[in-house]
Amino acid sequence: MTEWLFLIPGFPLLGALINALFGERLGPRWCGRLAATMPLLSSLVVLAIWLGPGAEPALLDRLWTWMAVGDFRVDLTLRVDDVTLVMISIASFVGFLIHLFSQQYLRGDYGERRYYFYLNLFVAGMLILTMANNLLLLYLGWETVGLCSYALISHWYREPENAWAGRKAFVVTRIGDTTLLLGIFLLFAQYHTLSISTLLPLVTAQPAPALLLAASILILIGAYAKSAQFPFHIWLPDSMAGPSTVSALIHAATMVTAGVYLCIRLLGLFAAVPGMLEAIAVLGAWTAFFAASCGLAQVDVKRVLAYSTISQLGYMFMGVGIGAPSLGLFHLLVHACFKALLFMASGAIILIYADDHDIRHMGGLKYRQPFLRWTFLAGVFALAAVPLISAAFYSKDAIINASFLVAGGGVPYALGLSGAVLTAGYAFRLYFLVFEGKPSELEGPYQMGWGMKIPLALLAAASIGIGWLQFPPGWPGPHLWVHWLAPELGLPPRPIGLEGGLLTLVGALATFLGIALGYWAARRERAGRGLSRWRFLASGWWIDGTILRLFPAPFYALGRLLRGGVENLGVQGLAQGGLRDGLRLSAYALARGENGLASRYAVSMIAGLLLLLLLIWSWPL
Amino acid sequence: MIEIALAAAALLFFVGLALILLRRSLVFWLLGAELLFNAALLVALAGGARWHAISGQVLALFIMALSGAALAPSLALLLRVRRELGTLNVDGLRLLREREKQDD
Amino acid sequence: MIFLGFFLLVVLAALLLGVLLLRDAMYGVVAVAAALGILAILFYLLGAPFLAAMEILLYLGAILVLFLFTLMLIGPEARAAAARQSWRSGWPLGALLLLAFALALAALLWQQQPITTAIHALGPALLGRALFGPNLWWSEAVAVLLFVVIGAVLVLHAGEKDHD
Amino acid sequence: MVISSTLWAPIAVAIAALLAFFFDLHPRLGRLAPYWGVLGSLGATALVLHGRLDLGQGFYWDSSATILGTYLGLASAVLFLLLARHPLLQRMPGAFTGLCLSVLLGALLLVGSDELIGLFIGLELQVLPFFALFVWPGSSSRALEAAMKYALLAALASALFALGIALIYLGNGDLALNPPLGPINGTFAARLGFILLLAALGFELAVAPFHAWVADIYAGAPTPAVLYLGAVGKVAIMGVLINLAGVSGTWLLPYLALAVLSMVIGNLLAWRTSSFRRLLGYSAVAHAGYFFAALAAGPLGLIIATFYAVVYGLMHMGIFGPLLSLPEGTDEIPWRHLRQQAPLAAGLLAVSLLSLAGMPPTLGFFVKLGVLVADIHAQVWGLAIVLILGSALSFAYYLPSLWRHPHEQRSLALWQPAILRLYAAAGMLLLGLGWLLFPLFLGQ
Repeated sequence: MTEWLFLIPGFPLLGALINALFGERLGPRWCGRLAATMPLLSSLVVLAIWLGPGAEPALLDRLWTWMAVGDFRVDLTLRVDDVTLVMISIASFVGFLIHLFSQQYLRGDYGERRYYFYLNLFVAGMLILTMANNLLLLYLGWETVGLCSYALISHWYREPENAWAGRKAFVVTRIGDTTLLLGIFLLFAQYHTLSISTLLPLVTAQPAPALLLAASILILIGAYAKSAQFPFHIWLPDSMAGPSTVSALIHAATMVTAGVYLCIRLLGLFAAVPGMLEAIAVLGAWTAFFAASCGLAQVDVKRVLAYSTISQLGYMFMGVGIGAPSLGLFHLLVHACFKALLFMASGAIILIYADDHDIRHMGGLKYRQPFLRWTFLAGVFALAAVPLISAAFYSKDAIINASFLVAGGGVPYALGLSGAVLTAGYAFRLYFLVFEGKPSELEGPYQMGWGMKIPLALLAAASIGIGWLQFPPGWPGPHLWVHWLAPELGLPPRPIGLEGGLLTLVGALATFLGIALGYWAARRERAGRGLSRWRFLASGWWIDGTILRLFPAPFYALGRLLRGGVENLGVQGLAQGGLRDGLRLSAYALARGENGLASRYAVSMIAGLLLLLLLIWSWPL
Repeated sequence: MIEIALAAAALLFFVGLALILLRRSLVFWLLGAELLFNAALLVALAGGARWHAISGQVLALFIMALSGAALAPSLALLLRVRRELGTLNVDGLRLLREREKQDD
Repeated sequence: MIFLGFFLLVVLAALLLGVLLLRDAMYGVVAVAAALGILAILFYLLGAPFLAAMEILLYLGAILVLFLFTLMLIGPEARAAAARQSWRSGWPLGALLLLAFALALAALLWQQQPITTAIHALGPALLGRALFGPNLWWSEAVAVLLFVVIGAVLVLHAGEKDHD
Repeated sequence: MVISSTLWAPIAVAIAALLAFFFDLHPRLGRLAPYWGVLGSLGATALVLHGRLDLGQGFYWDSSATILGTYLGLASAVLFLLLARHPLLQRMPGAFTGLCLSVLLGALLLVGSDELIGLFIGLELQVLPFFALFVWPGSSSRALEAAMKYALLAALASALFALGIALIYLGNGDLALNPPLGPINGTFAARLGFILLLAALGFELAVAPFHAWVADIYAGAPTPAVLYLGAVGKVAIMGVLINLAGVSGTWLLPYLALAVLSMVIGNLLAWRTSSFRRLLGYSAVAHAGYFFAALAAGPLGLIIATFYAVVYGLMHMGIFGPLLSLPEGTDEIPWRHLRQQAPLAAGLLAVSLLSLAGMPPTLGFFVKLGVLVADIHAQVWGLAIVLILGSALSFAYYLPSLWRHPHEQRSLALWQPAILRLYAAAGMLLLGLGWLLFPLFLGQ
């Protein structure tokens, strides 16, 4: 089995290659079909792993040595353990569903071939990132998905805002990419290896506190930038400029989870730095709360979901931070399902409302689109973690409850719980505004094909049912997940007995409180007095604006200075221009000598003779 | 005596060069070249006298013959230049030269 | 002997100055002829009687006559036109260069030892033996060259007819 | 009388040259004259190889002289073959052949001679014919002016050369190129003479600052004459300079100075000019500089310089061969016409330009690389740097000349015989893949 692992990222890569080379001949329709087939093939291979040997012990497939210079050795090794298996299942299967959805969604759009090329390349990059056993290979995948994200956000590049959003995402994530690379360098400088499986035991065996602190902070910044955590979250709401399918795949289900995944993979590293995990937990909980509060005031359907993604990712980081990485991973899985569902559904909603994103203009959609309504509602249930019947109830609430148990978990618990209230609030506010109320006149006729319905149905089923893999402790029912991952990630703290029951109850109460909040908010919104009038919340606590005002400005100023001073005056003016003008001037002077006068030529000959005569002095007899 | 011959050669050399560098007429240019050749003759003969060898005279004879040989086609060219270009002025030969660039 | 040498040098200098300053090419050629006569004497004093004779025969008799023929072919008007202005444009530059050259050479020569050798005359017989002994093939080559020059002049002449 | 076998080659060429003039007696005979030239040149090549390394009086075909002599004979033969039907040779083909053969004779004397007299005669033999070749019957008044300028300045150069020889004799008491006592420039007078020699040869090779004539002559003189001048005349001058550098002791400073001046001045002038023929002239100056850069690099440099001379000749033939097909006085390359009517010639022209610029994998790149290696080996860093900078600048004018299209509206009748196509194809192969032959030479 192991020797076939390369096929998993290989298929989408092949698809991208074929698309790039022969896409012109295939035509957009076949480009799309080809592109959709590739992740399906990948997910079939993943399925084969599930059904076959499983990933216990971890599967290793060393393809070849990429480069080897001294002790700098990069083996192209793919590694699949249980955690990875979850990730590649999400990436390939959700990726396939989104490819499928795109067939109808993007039909007739400009740049279809480009879209499918980048989508395939993205899936390949994501799979490489997750399967890499080597930090450099991981970084390769990391950069690939960053590039594809940039290209896909700017997919409708003819709109200046879209191109700007793509640039913003790229620049912000680049900061993280750079720090990640620096962190990798630091680790290599200390431990002379880039292989994760050999690095982590070394870290615990020979800790180097200062260096590990620096490296883990640098790597964490990389993860935060990729996963849009506070304060690097500013790119994600703007990235909603891309097609909804892209938001579903990249900015909800897969790429943004790469940061969480990185933290889980390098948990040994973070654990070796005292206080690091606690900081991650607090920051995660804070992000969850903060983004949820912002989501409550958005009027763009996709921006609501964007803030929700930031918030949910915060929960995942919180899970990692409190020492419950398996719960974090569980929530990652659940979130991938329901967020992909919500984004695709919102894409459909936007199409129905003729490209209007504003939820205040919507309403009563449940009468015209019952299928869409029920699937969307399933997603909203999952997001709001409605007790018992939604998956997130079993993942997110588990994280919040677990945080109550760990030492120093008070702050994360409080933030997480209030975040949960707000989450249910914005989720139901969105649902009430769009689907309830009286029908809006704006909606146009729109018929979803099977290509769109099947993915939605599958994801809706998963959003409801996948949580039943892992019931709360002490409850009857399966407890598969945590125990399955325990060999790799350990057992999370789990409240039992009365304490557990109380915590579960509090969580459920929070959800219902949130639903009430959402109903209230939706009503006020309809009346025109909604939370969206609160600039503070709507603008995301003014953080975006502040950062944009604070950081780029000095860079621009520096850039202007460099352009004016160094580039124009120095390089262009003195070096290049001076050189050019100097050459031109001397050439001109020389050409003046070539004036056709034979006697002038004779003069230059005699001058040369004089020069040679003077040289005689240099060599005395 | 050799010193005087060499001084005479230097004199011939400089006047020959001066004719080439300063005079306007092509005839004087060629005369100047002849003076230079004569300077070479003097030096060659001075060398022969210095080393008591006949090879100096042999060299001088060859130089004499070759300078004469070079003069004949030069004068033929001079005549054609006078006929066809209508000038004997060294500054008049200006069909071929670096033109000022127009596109600068 | 040394006085004769200096005398010849002074006369030569005067004649050359004349060549340099004379406007009319005809006079210039005559002055050169006189200078070459002085040179012939110098050749003789350097122990090369045959070369002295050749200087008279070849230079005065052939080369300068060639010049005179050319000047006659050019015609008096053209000569007069050429004589009207004797210095070419930009001559001070050339003069300056010559001066610099002379100074550099003089500075170099200043450091040299004088050459003091007695002079023995080497006659034509010796020269003839040298020419047709070790230098036979060079002489042949010169002969070829002279033939080629005749060819070249013929070609130049043929080209001239072309234009008339 | 026993004639040393080293002399056979020049004697054969001399006889061929003398007889060639008589082909003009009858027009039908005259048409055969170029083929007589081919015969004479090939004979010279064979005899050079035959007389190789034999002892002879005043003449010695050492390795570099053999390489150059062989090249000179072959190049001359190829050129005669190429020019046989050229319109310019419709008048007096016998004289043309004779004059060109005398240039070849002069070239052989220059390359092989061991004595200064031989050098002088060789120089005159290859300079004087150009007085007539440059103004071949039927050419324009520009050609006449070119010939006159060349004659005037060559007279000066020849006089300097004569004076130089005389001074060397005065200093050394010997006319041998390799005097028994010390290097050729071992005494003061000899050193004066040596620099005069350098100046005169620098003039013939168009080394800055003795270079000024070259662009005028390249632009004004008829193409066949310029072709012969560069392919045979200049290569022979390079041969003399190699011999001189071999015997001039360790005094490399003049080579260094002239190399730098030539590289800088040649490249700058070529960069600025707008005329293609003048550009070639200035590029010849720059290449003379590269050649001098090789000379300045000691023994290894001399070996490289030999190859450089040969490749320079080949590149010159590669440039001016295709130019034969254009009408006289064409200052720009009508690429469109050339491409359509004579694609092979256009190809050779392009390859040669790239080779002159030093684009790998052409021969021009390899010899330039060789010069660079020699300079670095001899630790003449300054020269290496100037060489690199100069080459870099040279791309700025060679490459644009490849796509600078003049306004060509009228139709243009090009001279394009079958032999030119053959020549172009062979030339492209040689310049493009000639480096495959290197092992052949390096084995020796």
